Order: sequence, then structure tokens, then C-alpha cells
Amino acid sequence: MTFWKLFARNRGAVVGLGILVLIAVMAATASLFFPADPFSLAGKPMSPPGENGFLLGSDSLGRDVAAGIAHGAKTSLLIGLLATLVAVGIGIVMGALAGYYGGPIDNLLMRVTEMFQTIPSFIFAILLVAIMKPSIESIVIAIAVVSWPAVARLVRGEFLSLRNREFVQACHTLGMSDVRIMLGEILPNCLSPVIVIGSLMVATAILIESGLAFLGLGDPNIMSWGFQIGAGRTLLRSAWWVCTFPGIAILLTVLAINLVGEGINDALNPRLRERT
Amino acid sequence: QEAGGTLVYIVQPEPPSLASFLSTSGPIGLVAPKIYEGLFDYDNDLKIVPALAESYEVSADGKTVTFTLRQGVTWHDGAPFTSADVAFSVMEVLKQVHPRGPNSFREVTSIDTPDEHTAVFNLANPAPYMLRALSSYESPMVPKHLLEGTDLRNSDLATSPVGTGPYKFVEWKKGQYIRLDKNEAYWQDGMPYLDRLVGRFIPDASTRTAAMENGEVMYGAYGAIPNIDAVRLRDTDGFSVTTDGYSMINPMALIEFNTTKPPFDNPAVRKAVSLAIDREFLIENIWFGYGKPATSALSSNFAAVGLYKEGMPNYPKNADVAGAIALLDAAGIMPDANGVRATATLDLIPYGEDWRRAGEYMKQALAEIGIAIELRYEDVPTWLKRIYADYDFDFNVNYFYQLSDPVLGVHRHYGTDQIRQGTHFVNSSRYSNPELDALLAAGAQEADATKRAEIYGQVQEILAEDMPVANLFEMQFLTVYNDKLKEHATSAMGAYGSFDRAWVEQ
Amino acid sequence: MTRLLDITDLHVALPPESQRPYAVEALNLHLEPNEILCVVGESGSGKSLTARAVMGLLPKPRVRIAKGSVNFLGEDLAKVSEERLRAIRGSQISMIFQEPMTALNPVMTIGTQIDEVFRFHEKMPGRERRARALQLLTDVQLPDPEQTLKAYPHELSGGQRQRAMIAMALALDPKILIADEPTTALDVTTQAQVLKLIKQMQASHGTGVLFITHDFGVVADIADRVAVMQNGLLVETGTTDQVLRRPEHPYTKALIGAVPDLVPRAARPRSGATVLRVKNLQKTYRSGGGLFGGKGRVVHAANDVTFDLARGETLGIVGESGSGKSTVARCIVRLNDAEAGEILLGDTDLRPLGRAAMRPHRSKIQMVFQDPFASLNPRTRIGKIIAQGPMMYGASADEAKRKTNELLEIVGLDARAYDRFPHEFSGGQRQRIGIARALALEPQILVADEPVSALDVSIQAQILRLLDEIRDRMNLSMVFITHDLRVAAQVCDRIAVMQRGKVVEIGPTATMFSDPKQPYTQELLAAVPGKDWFSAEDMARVHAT
Amino acid sequence: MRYVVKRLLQAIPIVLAIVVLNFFLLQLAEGDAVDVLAGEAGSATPEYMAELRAKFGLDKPLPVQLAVYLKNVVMFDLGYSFRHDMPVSQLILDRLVPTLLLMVATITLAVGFGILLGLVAAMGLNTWRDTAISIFALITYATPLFWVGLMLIVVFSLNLRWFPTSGMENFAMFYEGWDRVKDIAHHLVLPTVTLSLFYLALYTRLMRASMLEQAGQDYVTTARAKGVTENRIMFVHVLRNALLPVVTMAGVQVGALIGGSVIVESVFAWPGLGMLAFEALFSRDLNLLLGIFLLSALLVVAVNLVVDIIYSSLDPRIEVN
Ligand SMILES: Nc1ncnc2c1ncn2[C@@H]1O[C@H](COP(=O)(O)OP(=O)(O)OP(=O)(O)O)[C@@H](O)[C@H]1O
Ligand SMILES: Nc1ncnc2c1ncn2[C@@H]1O[C@H](COP(=O)(O)OP(=O)(O)OP(=O)(O)O)[C@@H](O)[C@H]1O
Ligand SMILES: [Mg+2]
Ligand SMILES: [Mg+2]
Repeated sequence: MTFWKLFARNRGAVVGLGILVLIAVMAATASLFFPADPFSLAGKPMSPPGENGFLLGSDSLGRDVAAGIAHGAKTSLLIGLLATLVAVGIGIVMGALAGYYGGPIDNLLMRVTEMFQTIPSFIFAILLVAIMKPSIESIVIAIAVVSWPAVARLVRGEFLSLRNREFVQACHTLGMSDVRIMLGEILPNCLSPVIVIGSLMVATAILIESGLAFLGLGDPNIMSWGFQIGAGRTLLRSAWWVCTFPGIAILLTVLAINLVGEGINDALNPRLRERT
Repeated sequence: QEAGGTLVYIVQPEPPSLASFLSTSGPIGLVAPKIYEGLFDYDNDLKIVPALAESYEVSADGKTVTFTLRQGVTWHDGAPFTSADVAFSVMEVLKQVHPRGPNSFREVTSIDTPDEHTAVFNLANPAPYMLRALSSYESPMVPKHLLEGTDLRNSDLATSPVGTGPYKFVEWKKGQYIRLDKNEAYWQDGMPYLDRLVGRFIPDASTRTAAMENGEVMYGAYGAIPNIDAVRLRDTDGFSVTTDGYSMINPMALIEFNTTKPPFDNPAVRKAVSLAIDREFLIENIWFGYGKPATSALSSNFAAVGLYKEGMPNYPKNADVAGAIALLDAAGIMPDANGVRATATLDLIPYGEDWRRAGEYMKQALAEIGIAIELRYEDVPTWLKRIYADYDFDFNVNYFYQLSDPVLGVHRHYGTDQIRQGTHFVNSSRYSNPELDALLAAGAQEADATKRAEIYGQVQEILAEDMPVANLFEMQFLTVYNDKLKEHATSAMGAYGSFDRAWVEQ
Repeated sequence: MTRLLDITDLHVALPPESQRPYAVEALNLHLEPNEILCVVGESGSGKSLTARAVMGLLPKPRVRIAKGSVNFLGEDLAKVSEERLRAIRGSQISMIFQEPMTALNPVMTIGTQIDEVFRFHEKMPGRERRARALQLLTDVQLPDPEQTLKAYPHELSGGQRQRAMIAMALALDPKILIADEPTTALDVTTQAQVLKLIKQMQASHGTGVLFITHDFGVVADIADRVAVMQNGLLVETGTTDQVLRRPEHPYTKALIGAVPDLVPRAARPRSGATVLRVKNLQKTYRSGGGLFGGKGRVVHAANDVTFDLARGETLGIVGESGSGKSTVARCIVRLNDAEAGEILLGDTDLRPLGRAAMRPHRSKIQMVFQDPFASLNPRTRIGKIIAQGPMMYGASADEAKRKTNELLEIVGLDARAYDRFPHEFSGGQRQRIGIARALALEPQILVADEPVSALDVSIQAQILRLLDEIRDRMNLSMVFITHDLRVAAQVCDRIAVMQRGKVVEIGPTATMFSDPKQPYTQELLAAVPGKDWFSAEDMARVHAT
Repeated sequence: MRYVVKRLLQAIPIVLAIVVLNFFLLQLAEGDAVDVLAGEAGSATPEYMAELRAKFGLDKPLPVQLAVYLKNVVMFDLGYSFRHDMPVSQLILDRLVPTLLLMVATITLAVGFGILLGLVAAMGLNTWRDTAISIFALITYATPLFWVGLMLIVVFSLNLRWFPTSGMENFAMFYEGWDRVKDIAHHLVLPTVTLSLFYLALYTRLMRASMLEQAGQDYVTTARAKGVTENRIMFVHVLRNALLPVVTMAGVQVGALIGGSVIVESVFAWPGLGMLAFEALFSRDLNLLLGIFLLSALLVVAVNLVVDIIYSSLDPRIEVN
């Protein structure tokens, strides 16, 4: 069966993918539908949804919540994807080296990984953002730095089990170089769990970003869902829409990504293949 | 009134210590004045109310001030309060380690203590403003017998204060609350009415509001309850909002420009910024109606003492975009192909969400006149270092207390002598104008009210033209309280007062 | 005599997307008391599902009985309630599985697991249950039954676990015992013991046994009757003698014909040139014990191993599981580092060479791995798997491709295989690919570590033939590791017998079989299942019919 | 016991490395404790600030500061918090109890309910129950924590008046003895529920997957073949095996909890270490922050140890030694 057919068997995953595509399209076309700067003071402040020409209402400065969500989608997805890419990158390198070589290298790298794991991750992220000044880059770096250990452990585990597999040993007997074995032979075989964990990490990254923004550590120049929530949280009781719609956007996205992740997991998991 | 009961109020953020003789930090002010007292208190009309001093007398030449101290006052540990404590507090403590003390008492050369209840301040020059700086918040009287010979900056009193005030310190649970109990031996008979004061720390603004609504706390000042919620609570039964109790601090929101580098080295650009900002928009939409557009370098509250001058140019209520553009055009600052005349980074003061909103608004507003802005938000230490130590900024939104006299709260922005690298909240614009310096020096010593008004009139005119600092609006801090709480705002110090007369309806 | 079990017209349906609609189709089979019925057939022929259908343990709802009846003493097990089935399972019909490790719950003691059988079927006070359990463990000849009751599965060896399973299955004196490949995971000597035990227990309890296997040797040893399955169909059934000696169905014939003969084939003359000399090889595994000491386990997996290999010769290494065969092989191809000894390839000692220094010698010694699937990267196309070797040693892409196609032809695969992935091939085909990969570097020596033990007998025979051919054609020397003495007899010129890391005996194959010197060798030979059956004459007769 | 000591010894280098790493990391942050103190105090002269720096030892070269700190740590002295004017150990100790309360309550709730829900979902695979649980888990996971927290306050504190909004105790009353325990428990409910909802999702999913995985194992078939009832198979055979990954996960999570609860502590004014660390960072209270990291590292080490011991009691294949 093709991957797609396996994936499509999970109805939730298809729905998730649909939502995700919608959000991506929204992010891509934000400037078409909302050509103005999402920060611009577009009209009467605190307009409820549907009034004064605001589909989803406006915030305390009269900024369009809908425009913010559309433009913020780009940021949030970007942060999620970038942070995940970086984390997965670091994680793969560390995990691959540790798992492949084992012994003292493994020991050393795993101690380093553990070190990063013993530091409370959210505080660590806050620390990094505070040191580097709140900006998209620093947020991405911070999220990546606290997320990679999970990937490293996973990849290490896969490498540990794969490195003694016969096909890898066959490559050794052919005299293949270590780098080639790692990249060309082992890595492709452990990509599926990495893809699964990566997909979930995108969701977590979006959540971390919103948490940082809640604590006032977002990039003040860039519209993101986290920013909207952070800016709107004091209005929660007086203008529920300011914070609720971006919250729903996050919820839907995270939900969608999780569903897709689960779908990928099911599709890639040979054990589940036989089951409905 | 009814005696008894506990008042739980919001103290936010948690104070770093309770050493009000070392620090004027706001949260300390919310707690320490309940424990320590000053020589005077002030009522809502800024009239002097006797406290530890029953009366005072100023000599004809203004160079001697004699205070008659109250009898029968004891420290919380039982020791008697005497003139030695006053002399020690002013000469050894406030003048030495208090942030504003050296300024408030700079003319005091010595203090004589002819008897236990008389303190004679000898001044080098008349210092009329000094009498406005004797509240427990500004100048607390501290126990000599506990502090003398100790390291003031490392004193046990910082975490377990001993004063003469209506409440005694009992316990400070870090991260949770400070508990003060009634001082049974307080010199005012029958007071305080409350059995206990508990100052609670609640980091999240929305939660503070919820706790207020829920009745878990009854009092929150200095923006503890965000304005938006205050507005809502104001219209809710059982809660009230007041702006009383802030007249001594006179807060002013403003922009500090870095006058040493482009684009803000050019007064025209600074004025254009002042013109382009809609002060009413800020007040209406970010502070929800609380505040008054600034109209001068001095707060209009100084009108009461005659120092405020009306009709200064360049402080419009609503944005004057055309005027701003005309100014820039005249100064030869022309837009490029994208309509950008100048670019700058605006640093946001990290003291709350409102300031971020203000920055976001200003970014939009200044875009209208072709000034493209990047916002920068950093945490407190980074920000302080950038603005006051490294001078590495273009302009920043900020707010200052103008206090009860321009000498105390306004001079620090403008004097050449106030360009003190590494010192916070002074002249970071690095504006230097000999003419103004002379006026400020004269204003500080002038005892004659009309002459003084004239001097400050000139000061305001110069500043309206040079605009090293653009005042935005006179802030109105809000106190939100449960209607069951009575008589909490009898002092001009408001939340920084002693709560001696406060009581709770059971 | 009444039949214990009567299966009529049984159809086990598979889920829609499977390769055939029924796993088991129109099966008619019966079992009498006190008899052992062996069900044989290649992998996937439906043996296990038949057994599970009887037990009511089909993975419902995807796999279910579509038609037919399973009559057990007058009850149709295909129709009775789950409740009733549960009552029958374990007490009337019980079952033993192939994998003794995974078939036992790893976190429960053997005692508890045996106890469950009593608890769920009979009201018995705890003390009595315990006594019965102890008795059972004694019956299946487990050492120290008291201790074993308290042991967890991982604390027992494979053979012991399988005995515990048997004890559990026989706890309530069931009328029927179903054994699904109960010895496949065990080494020969242990297998022989377990088989003996089953037979004994069956005889003393009068149980009817449905024994599933694909090993004709095992069948020959224990079966009263045999049923042969292919693709879900029952193709032949009869007494053991009938089926083994006079098979009727071509499939049965093919299967029996593929069973290697235990009589060694004629040894070829040894050429003089020695290509590989292994001297005093030592390899010790240490496990456990951390940074701060603590006692670890020490295994001398290769202990003073010495042998040599002549050009064109095949040296077999045999021995039971864990005797160190693989370790020696891995040390020779330098997948493991031996700590002492010499591995002389020509005049070079390979043992001390580092990774880089070893690289130029790699191409001279190649390896064929046991598991054809595990040894091929599932994400790489066949062409690339074979071609990447030559390309690494400097061949151009075209050259490598030509060579690959040539090799595919040699191993009997057509050129279309080039662009396909491993999972698109059958086990035998995959093993051919593995061989082609090893040959692509034109090695002098081929080390084959159990290259056929993961394969069905018929495919096994093909691969062995292929290896033979290639060896002759290329004058290869081969180290051939196996635990199957039948295979060894057909492939090897000389045999080395290993036990606990030591080579206990080495010599020409024929001598080994006819005149084993060491007791261990004798023991191994005695354990070969069905050794009285498949003699050369028998085979000839089978092929003749 | 020897094993425990050994594990703790092994942790020492990691913990020290963490200290060093964080020490240098924090140096990268602009400004120091003195800037903050001075900023809070109002105006302060550079001389005064220099004096303070000298007093705090911040004027010494970095390696010296580090050496001093390390020396103190080795002697179990976490130093002094200049901002709070208190020994760091005392500050941390004060916050440790609330932190542990919240952590233990959260983990218990999350793991307990997660296991339960995962079990229910796995047993009713692909039924409406399974779907409902999965959706619930996903939604709780995907909703930002602070939003959940604020909403719980609005609903349960303001509208229903069931629980207090914030804090750990009723500060108007200062209950004693048993009443105090009840009072604290009352205050603990909302923060625990908020924080657990997030983790609940993880455990539910993990448990479900683990149950399904185990349910397909051979030993389950064996148990069925013995005639064991389905309930016993699920609760005795499968459950214990399925718990193993959940236990591992819980161990990993405890470390994250200290930091992960910053938001919850902030929303509910819970006096935990997360908030303390957060404030320490923004006031450049280096000693305090390092102390918290150190404690968190020790906590993680200790918890992992406990988890390993639990693990070995659940899984006889693993021996602690
Ligand atoms: N749970 C299942 N779902 C779908 N198909 C199955 C399932 N179990 C077995 N099959 C299919 O049913 C057929 C018969 O399987 P069965 O396990 O009975 O074979 P077997 O003869 O026991 O083989 P082996 O010797 O490998 O154990 C195979 O084609 C297999 O793919
Ligand atoms: N990596 C390893 N670490 C520790 N011990 C090992 C390792 N590999 C093998 N052993 C042990 O070394 C001994 C010899 O193992 P080896 O794999 O060589 O046996 P074998 O004869 O090939 O057995 P089999 O027939 O089961 O493949 C065994 O006791 C085994 O448990
Ligand atoms: Mg089978
Ligand atoms: Mg082997």
C-alpha cells in the first residue's frame, strides 16, 4: 500500500492535514486578503466580532484581529518549522554520533544531552530569549535548544539498534566509510520516528512561543498568535475575542499537527499496519 | 468605624526588601510606610499633617527649621523614639544611603538635639521643598539603637523592619505575602482599626483582578488592577476606583530622546514626534481614559503651587500630523522613495504591557510622518544598562515621578549636572543647556513664590522648544478597592500611606 | 475410537487486502486420542491459523472462521460462546508456542503463570495449587522446581522456558495439546530434549497432540500421522511412513526431496595453498559492571581458536547456539575486534589493523549473512546495494552496473531486479542478492554465517546449490557456519566443532560423521532429528516415485 | 544502597557542568544584580553601585567568581541572594515545599488519570469512548496553559465560587493544623488541574499506545490459551507491562515540571520555584538562579533514581546494579 493510502485510513489525520493546508494557505495569502500592516490601527478599538467591519473584532488599539491571525499564521508556522528543523538537525547529529560510535563518545554526548535535560526547559528557553533579546531568531534558537535532546535520544536509540543490523555490517565488510554508513544507510531507516517526533515538535514549538509571548518575551515587531494572546490577555474579561480567536488558531493548528503526526505514525508503524 | 478584621491588599511586584531608607522602590512603599513613620504626613490637599513631629518652625532667614517631636512614641521593640533617632535618620541614613535623600536634605548641615523631643535642622541655604519630603515614604525615621554601627546596606531591618508605625512586621513569606499585625502600643489612641494587614503578591494581572472580584483582596494600587479591569470594576457593585492618593508622586509619561545622535539630535525632529503623537488616543485606548494630556514640561498639578505655566507650544492633545511634517520639511528632513524620513529604534520600558501597547501605537503614529521605527523590548537590567549606562538608544518611552516639587522630580532630566553615566533615571538625553542650568539652580533656592514661578515659566518655555524629553501625559494611577474598605485614602501618599485609619465593614 | 477433534470444511477468511481470500480453505482434519499429528508446510501455509481456529484465538474480527466446523467431543468450537471457549482453553485443549521468550509474560513469575491455569479452571486451595505446580515442574524435568516457581522467564534458558510452557499446557491434563513450532527457536540438543519430553508426556497422559512444524526431521521423530499444507490447502495426509516414504503430492515430494542428507557428500581434494590461517584467536565479551566496578558477566566467546582454510575449500563450523561460531566469523571479517591471536590473510595479519588500514583488505573477505531480510537495507534499491561495493573501489557507474547485472544473472535473478527494493523479493531471492553483493568485490574468501537457517527447506536447497556452483566456478574458499549438521554434511569439506568458544574437534566431514572422537560431537550428531529417515536410498526412492 | 550512592556520585560531574554552563550563560546577559537593585531603588550613584558590586563580589574576574561559587557549592553553600537579602538555600527551601506539592499532585493526577483514560481508550479501541478520549486529550494538550488557567479561574472561582483564585493559603485567616492542610489542598486544586490537563494528554496517549502494543504480544495469546479471563489479561498481564514506558516518561517529565509550571505559578500566584527562577533571571540574581538549576538537576537525578527503582520493581528483567 502506498504511504498515502495508509495515511488516509486515519480519518482524523486527513482532517488534520486539511486544517493544516488551510492554515498554510491562509498564511501564504495573508497579504492578499489583509494587505495592510496587521499592526495598523484599522478602526474603532475593541469592536466585537462582526462590528465596524471587523470579522473577528478589533483589539484595544483598533487592530484587526482577523488580519493578525492571518499574518500571525506565517510567524507561528515559521517558528514551529524552523525551530523543529534546527532541533532535529542538532538532535540527529548528536544522536547519530552517540549511537553509532557508542562507548566513550556516546557517554560524553549523552551526558551533554542529559545536562540539557536537567535544566528546566521552559526556564531555559526564557533565559535564552532574555539573553539574546526577544526576536524571532532568538525564539527559534531557544525553542530548538530546549527541544533537541528528545530527538538526540530517539536517534541514538535507533542508531544503537540499527548499527548492529546485518545490512549495516554488510556495509562494513564492503569497507564503506563511517560517514557514508551513517548518512546513507542508517539515517534513512530511522527517519520515520524522527518525522513523527518532528511533527509533534512543531506543535510544541508553537505552544512554547505563545507561552513566551504570554510572559512578554515575544518579538514586538512581528505579528504572531502568541503576540496577539499576550497583548490580549488582559482584555480576556472585557473583549474575549482578542485573545480567544488566536487561541483557537493555536489550538486548531496544534490539534491538526498532532493528528497528522499520529497519522504518519500509524502509516509508518508496521505493527499498526495490519490493524484498522 | 468598626475595629478589627484583616485587610488583604495587593503588593505587586514583591518588594526586594523593606528597607525604605535604602530604596524608593514602589512595592517597598506599599508596605514600609505602615511600619515606619515620617515626621509629617500630607493630606489630599498636600497640607502638612503632623506625624512624628507635632509642629515645626522655620526661622526668618529660612536656615533653621525646628521640629517639636511627639512624646510617648515607642519603637515596635519598646525603645522610646527621640530626637536622636531623627538626627541619626537624616544625617547618617537618609543623607548617606537613600536614593533621593542627598537631594532632599542637601542643604542640611547638621541637626541639633537640645532635648529628646526637639530636633533643630541647620541649613546652608533655605530649602522650602524639604518640608514636602518628610513623609514616611520619602524620609522614614529609623531606629538609631538598631542601626547605629551596623552596615546600613546589609541590615537585618531590611527583612524584618522595626518602626514606630501603626503596624508591626510579623512575617514575610517570599513569593506569597507580608503580614503586619496591629501595633497595640501605637501613639494614636484606638488606632489602627485593623487587626492585621496582609500584602499579597500576585504576579498575573488578570488573576489580581479575579482575586479582587472574588473578595480575596480588597485593595490594589499603582496599576495592580489593569485599567481595563478597573473600568469594568468601577461599574460593578461593591467596587470603586479612585485616583486620589497620588498627588505627591505626580507621575508623567514621556519620551526620552538621545540628543547626541541622529535623528533626535535635531530639535525639529523631537518636536515633530511630540506633535505626531495623539495623546488622547494613548489615554483613551491604552489607559482607558485615565490620564491628562501633558501640556508642558511640568505637570499641571504644579498649578496649585503656581509653578505650572499654561499655553506651551508643541504639546498638542491630538496629533498634528501636518504640523509635524511641516516642521520636518522646514528642517530639511525629506522623505526617501519609500516615504521614510528617518529611522530609529524605540526602546520600550519593561514595566508592563501598557507601555508595549504605547510603543506599538507610536510606531504606527510616527510612520505617518515618515519616521520608521523598530521596537525593542528587553528585560529590566538590560534596558537600564542600555539607557543609563551605555546610552545606546535612539529614544525610549518611559515615565517619571515629578514628585511634589520640580527640584525633586523634574530637574533630574535636564540639568547638565544630571548627566551621570551609570545612574538610573537621570538625564539620559544628555541634554545640556547652560542657560537652563542657571535657571534650575536659581529655581531650587528661590523662596519667593512669584519669582520662582517666573523662573519655572522660563524653564518650561525653553523645554517646549528644545524638547529633550517629550512629555506625553500626566498619568493617573488607579486604586481599585472593595467598598467594604473605608478610609484608606486619607493621606496624600495614598497607597504609600500608613492605613492607620482604614477599617473594614464586617 | 472416537475422534477427539474433527475439523470439517474449515475456511479461515483473511481481511480483504490480503494476498489470498482464505488463509485456510476447505480443511478436513481429525485428531484421535493418544496420537501425534504433525502439520507441516512452508511458511504462511496456514498452519498457525488452523491451530488458532481450534483454540478460538483467531485475531478477530479481521481474521475469522468463514465456514466449517471444529468439532471437539461433540461441540462445535466455531460456534460456542466465548465463555465456553475460555473454559475449554487451558483445561481441555492447551497450546505451546514457538517463541519461549515472548510467549511468557516477562513480569510475572513462572509460578504465578502456572497458577493461573488452576485458578481459572478449578477450585483448589492455594497450597494444593502450589503442590501441583511443583509436581508439574518436576515432571518436565526442570532442575530445582522450588526455585523455578519463583523465577521470572528471563532467568531461564530457552529450553527451560519451553519446559515451563509445556508444564503449563499439561497442568490440567488436557485432551488435546497443540504445539505450534515449539522447538524452532531452540538449538539441536535442546530441541531433542524437548521433543523427547513432549513425546513422553503425551504417552503417559494419552493426549492427542497437534504438532506444527516445518522441519521434516522433527516430523520423522515424533509423528504418528502427518498432514501437509500448502497455501491454505491440505495437500496430503497419512501415516508418517506413508507421507515420508511414499509421498504422493508433488509439493510433498519437493519438500522431502529438499531435506539435506545426513550422509556427507564426497570431499573434494584439498589444494595445497592456504589462504587463511587463524591462530589462537581470543575474544571475550564483558558486560555489566559500571564506571565504579561491580561484577560483570564474562563470556569467552572465542577461546584459542585455530584453523586454516585452503583455496577452494569449504570449512564448516558447527556447534550449538552460543558456542561462539558467529563470534569467530565476525572476528575474521573484522566486525569484531579479537583481543589476541592472528588472522593471517596471505602474509598479512588482519587482527591489529585499524579501520583505515583494514579497508584495502576488505574486498578480499566477504560475508553472507544469516537473515536475508535484515541484511539488506530496506530503503536501498537492489542495483545500488550490489553496485556500491565495486564503485567504492573505483569502478565507474557503467562498469558497476554491468557487473551487477552479470551477478544478478549468476545468482539467478533477472535484470529487472535492479530497480526494485528488498521487500519486493522472497526470502530466497533476497539471500541471492546478499550473495551477489558479497561476490561483487570478487573476494577470495566468503564467510557465510548461517546463510540458510532463515529459509524454508526447499529454498535452502536452492541456495546451497548456488553456493556450491559459485564456489566451483570462482574457486572460492568458504567458511560456512551452521548449526544444522545436515546442511554441514552437504556443503563442507572439513568441519570444525565448537563448544563454549573452543574448537573441540576438526577434521574432514566424512570422518566427523562416521567416527566422531569427542563426546560433544557425538552428542550433537545424536541430536539431529529424524536421522534414521532421510538416507540417501530413501531420497532416491522419493525422487523415483 | 551502594547503587544509590554510585548513581549520585555519577551525577556530580553533570551537576557541576550544569553549574559552569549556566554560570557562563548568565554572564552573557546584559546588566547585573546591582543594575536591577539600583534601578529599583530609584537613582543610585555609580560609586554606590561600584560599592555594591564589590560587596557582592561582582567586581572580581569571572574565573575567580566561578571558582568561588564552585568552592561554595562543593561545601553545600549555595551563596547569598543579594536581591532577596537571604541565603539562597533558605529561599529555595521555602519554595521547595509548594513546588513539590504542585509537582507531586500534578504528576499523580496526570499519570493516574492518564493511565485510566488510556486504559479505557485502549480497551474500547475505535469505539466512541476511544474517540472521545483521544479528542479530549488532544484538545487539552493543544490549548495554551495560561488560557486554561484563566478560564478555570473565571469559571470556578468567580462564577461558581468553588475555589480561590490564587495563592497557596487563605491569608486573611492563617489557619492552623488540619484546617490549614484542608485550606492548602483547596488552593491546590485549580493549579494542579491546569497543569495536569497538559500532561494528562501525554500520558493518555502513551498509555493507550502502550496498551495496544502490549495487547499484541505473544504472552497475551498464551494467557488466552490458558483460559484466563479478558479482565485479568488486561489488568494483570498487559497493564503492568504497559506501565513501563509511562513510568519512564513520568521520570523525564518531573524535571520539566519545575520549569513548565512558570506559567501556572504565575497565573495562580503559586509560590513555586519556577516563578522564583523567572524572577531571579530578570533581576540577575545569579546565585539564586544557579541554585535553582542545581536543585532541579539534583531533583532530576533523584527522580530518575526513584524511577529506575520503580522500574526494576515493575520489570524483573532490569536489575538495579
Ligand atoms: N493477523 C493476521 N492478519 C492478516 N493476515 C494474517 C494474520 N495472521 C496470519 N495471516 C496470514 O495468513 C496466512 C497464514 O498464516 P499462518 O500464520 O497460519 O502461517 P504458518 O503456516 O503458521 O506460517 P509460519 O510457518 O511462518 O508460522 C499468511 O499468509 C499470513 O500472511
Ligand atoms: N555483543 C556481545 N556482548 C556480550 N556477549 C556476547 C555478545 N555477542 C555474543 N555474546 C556471547 O558470546 C557467546 C558466543 O556468541 P556467538 O554469537 O558467537 O554464538 P553462536 O555460536 O553464533 O550462536 P548462535 O548459533 O545462537 O548464533 C554467547 O554466549 C553470547 O551470549
Ligand atoms: Mg506459524
Ligand atoms: Mg550465530
